[in-house]
Amino acid sequence: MNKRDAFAQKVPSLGNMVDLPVENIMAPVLKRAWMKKFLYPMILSGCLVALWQWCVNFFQLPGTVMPGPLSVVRALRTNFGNIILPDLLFTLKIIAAGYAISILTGFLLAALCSQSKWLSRSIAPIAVMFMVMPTIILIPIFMVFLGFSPIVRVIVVSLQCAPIIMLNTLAGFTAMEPSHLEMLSAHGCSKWQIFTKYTFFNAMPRIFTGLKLGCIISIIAALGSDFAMGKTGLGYRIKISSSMVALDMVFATIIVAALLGIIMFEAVSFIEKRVIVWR
Amino acid sequence: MMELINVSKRFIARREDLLALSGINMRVGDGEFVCVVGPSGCGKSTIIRIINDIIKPSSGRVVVDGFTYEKNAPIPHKLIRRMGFIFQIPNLYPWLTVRENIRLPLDIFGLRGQKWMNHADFLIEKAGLSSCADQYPGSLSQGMSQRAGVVRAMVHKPDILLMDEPFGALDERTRERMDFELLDIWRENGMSVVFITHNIGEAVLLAQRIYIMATAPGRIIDTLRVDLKKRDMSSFEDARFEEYSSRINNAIGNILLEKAV
Amino acid sequence: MEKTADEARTRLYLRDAFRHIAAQAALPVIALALWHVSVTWFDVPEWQIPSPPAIIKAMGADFRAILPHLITTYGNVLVGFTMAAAIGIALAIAIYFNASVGIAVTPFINLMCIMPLITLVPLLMLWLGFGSKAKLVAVVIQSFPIINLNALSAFAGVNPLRLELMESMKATKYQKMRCCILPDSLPGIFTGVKLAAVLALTAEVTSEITGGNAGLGARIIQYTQYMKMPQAFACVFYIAAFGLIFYQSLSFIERKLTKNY
Amino acid sequence: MRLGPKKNFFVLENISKSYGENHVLTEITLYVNEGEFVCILGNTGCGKSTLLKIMGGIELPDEGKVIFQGTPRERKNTPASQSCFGMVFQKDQLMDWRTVYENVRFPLEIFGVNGADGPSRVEEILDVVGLKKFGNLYPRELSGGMRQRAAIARSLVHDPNVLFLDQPFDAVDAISRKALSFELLDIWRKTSKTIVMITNSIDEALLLGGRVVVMSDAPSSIAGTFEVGLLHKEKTGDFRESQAFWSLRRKIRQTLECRQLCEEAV
Repeated sequence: MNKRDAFAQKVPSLGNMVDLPVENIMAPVLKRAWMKKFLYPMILSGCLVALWQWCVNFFQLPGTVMPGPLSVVRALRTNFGNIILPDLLFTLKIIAAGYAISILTGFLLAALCSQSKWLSRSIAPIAVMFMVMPTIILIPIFMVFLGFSPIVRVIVVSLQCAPIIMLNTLAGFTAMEPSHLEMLSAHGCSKWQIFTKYTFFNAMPRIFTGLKLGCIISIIAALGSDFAMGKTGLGYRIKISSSMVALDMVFATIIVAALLGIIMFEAVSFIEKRVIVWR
Repeated sequence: MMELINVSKRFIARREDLLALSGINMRVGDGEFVCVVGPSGCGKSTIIRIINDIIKPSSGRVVVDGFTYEKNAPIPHKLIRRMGFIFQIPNLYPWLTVRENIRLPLDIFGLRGQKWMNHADFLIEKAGLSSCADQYPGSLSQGMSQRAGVVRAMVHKPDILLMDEPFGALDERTRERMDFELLDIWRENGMSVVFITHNIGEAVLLAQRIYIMATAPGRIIDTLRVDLKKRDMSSFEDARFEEYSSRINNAIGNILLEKAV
Repeated sequence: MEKTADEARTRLYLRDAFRHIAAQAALPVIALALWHVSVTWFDVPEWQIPSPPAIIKAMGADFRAILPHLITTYGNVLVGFTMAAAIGIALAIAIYFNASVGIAVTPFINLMCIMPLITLVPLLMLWLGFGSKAKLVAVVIQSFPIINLNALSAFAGVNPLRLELMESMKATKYQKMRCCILPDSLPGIFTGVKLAAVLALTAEVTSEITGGNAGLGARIIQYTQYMKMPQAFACVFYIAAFGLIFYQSLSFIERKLTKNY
Repeated sequence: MRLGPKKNFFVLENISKSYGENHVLTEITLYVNEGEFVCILGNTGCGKSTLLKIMGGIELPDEGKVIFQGTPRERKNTPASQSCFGMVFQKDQLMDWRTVYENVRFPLEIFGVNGADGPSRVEEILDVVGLKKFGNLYPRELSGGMRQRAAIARSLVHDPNVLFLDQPFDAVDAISRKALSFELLDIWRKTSKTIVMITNSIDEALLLGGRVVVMSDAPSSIAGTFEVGLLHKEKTGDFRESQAFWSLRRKIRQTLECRQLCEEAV
């Protein structure tokens, strides 16, 4: 009886209505030898940057069409302190707040739903709807009576990111092997003991999948909401500089945003490697 | 006629060098039923995978009817078509019906004629699988899916059958029934069989010759010729059956004791 | 006796199905009712928060005005998504057949999954103008890495026993892919596909909000500027409905394809 | 031995159980005395695992009572009511995220028997099953036989009065299966616990069991009970020669296949 049957067993489960876009987002492909993981990409990206610089010089592309890597680095160095850093901090605050709120609500709702089948049957479709709908479209509506305050962006980020974390955590809590449950009831464990000693650890891989997905989606939501509104934030910086056709600034900010995304994701993966020791 | 000439295999597991097999010399005549018995971890599964060229030997070579293959010389395609492999877990593809699973080797070897399809259906009929031939393997019992695994390995008329603990996961009664069915199949088709098992009683019941292996490093410590008259239910109580079983037990036993002391 | 047993079973099934639907519908109905009551009670003006009937009226009345934008948004997402799926899976298969492609491409695709590619939208608009070309590119860039990565991890995570069966028959790489790897990795591929669907819609809507005036996102911005909230809510509802139907149809296709795994 | 083994230490009174329409167990009555080793034999799918789950308190019978030391078992099993039972399952049910030591210590955490002698208790049990050196490995690093030893250690660590085993050695290869069953026999002889074991191999039942109970196919009831009169001396030696063994084996085989062949035909 494979995991799918166990899933549909008498344990309160989501049934097959909610199939979660989850599983191993970061593939074993990443676990190749160190050589393949770091050295080859370094060399390849080095060549790409060199090629990019050569094209800009060879075709004398003007700064307004395609800035060379050197000009981007120059822009980055000059403007980082006064312009890009405040935007970065602002967006980081929004992402952190939104991510934290969605983790809290996600875990809370998941714990609640794992207790009763009916609760999970009614809350799950709502969570799927919010996961699927880009919450950026709610920004103009919130702006009507909340104005330009950052609360709107925090709400948007957490609304977009909470469902993914909740659904994954819930799937982790409900994917219990019935044979393990038999062993636990042979020891006469109470519901609380089952949760602390078995369910929590058993769900750990699924919870971290949800956290990683949530991290990606919260960054996308935060930067997207910068485009839609606001006076500060990385997204706004990119939009303004591109409308002023200052492409080296645009590229600089895009690189900063990309690094922000990578660092956040690697942080979550690092925590996962420390927590899930037994894999 | 198949022969392994001082085959050895080295694995690198967790940064230390593991000698799984050292100096294996085996011979399987045409139409002969040979068993390989040994405790788990003695490399008996590796031997059968070397014969089928799934795993390359570190040294030594395999000679089948004059064709040799070894470390860097792959097995000729003609030879592969003459071998059937049966796994311990039935390994049926859940997305194919039982009939399609059984016809899979025909598809892989490119035997597309109607003659082959009829042959497959005939085998399904004989194995009593026709009732569930069009179901999906998910709903089959362990005995039935193992039976389908055996039929699948024989559908392309191999004359060497390689079986890696095929009935290891079944309970005793179904295992006995499957053993006797295997004996009937072997008597009818006269193919040569290499049967890997860790169950000594099963080996003595089935085999004409038994290779006894020991662990670390995997090596053959003894060969036993078994000539029971009638191989059926009564042979369990045949005195010689007892004698062979205890001889194998002692051979394996004192190796384990040696290591323990 | 037989009939009543069937009757009892169907009644039981119906009761359970009804309970299931009731539970699912409970919260939305309560939310709508609460919304309606609070809007009418505090008589919040139309331009601030419209009541559900007002939204439905607006959906009906302005449908012809909203229709072209509806088509552009849905069209962009569907076309962009199918292109991304095609690129992602084809690239994964190419990487399977030729590992060196993988070494070159995979690290970048992994990074593209992590990096917020939404930041490229203004840049694309600058280069490709505000038309649907930029939006399509944004959608494809945003969703194809996830599909490719999950497809690759599904290929790598194929059940080794099933692969060993193919090995034992010396199937060619193409046969291995067709008979064993592709079917076995369907669930993994669909995981990536469903996640990419979510991201594709987000990318499309974001690029509509950032620039240009075609598409539901742009209409929402305009409607809120002219304080026509019912129409804005109607557009929100259309986007949400599309997302849900798109996602559920992908799950339905997956359940159909992998029903007997 | 404590003051003479108590009669009817563990009793099942006409237990019956059915899932929807298919009846699994019908009117099963079984008396187990203290310190006895009872083997339950049956073909696959005859509901013997369900019977053991009812005895272990995991599932509730539709009718009938489970009486332990005179007091019937209540419906809800609590750590207190379960602390005098130990169970070993077909699959070893070890928790992957705990090391072997922590897995074996799990019952002590539930039954609250830690305190000073906890760790020494775990060390001692690990030594008995021969896993002394593997205490801090993870289950995925162990072979099938060692995982099953850890499961047996886990079921013995809280010193239960009755031990239930559900085909414990099926997942293990035949050679280490024999070693494990001899080890179980030693543990039984040393600690004189009451053991109820389910198996589908007749030889194992005769080797281990003092009494063999044969169950008929579903809807199963008790088809026959056989006292295994073989002395311990014969059991440890090569017991397959003794004539009593073969006649008993043939009788059990018949009841299992419930074809009443007349005596001489065999």
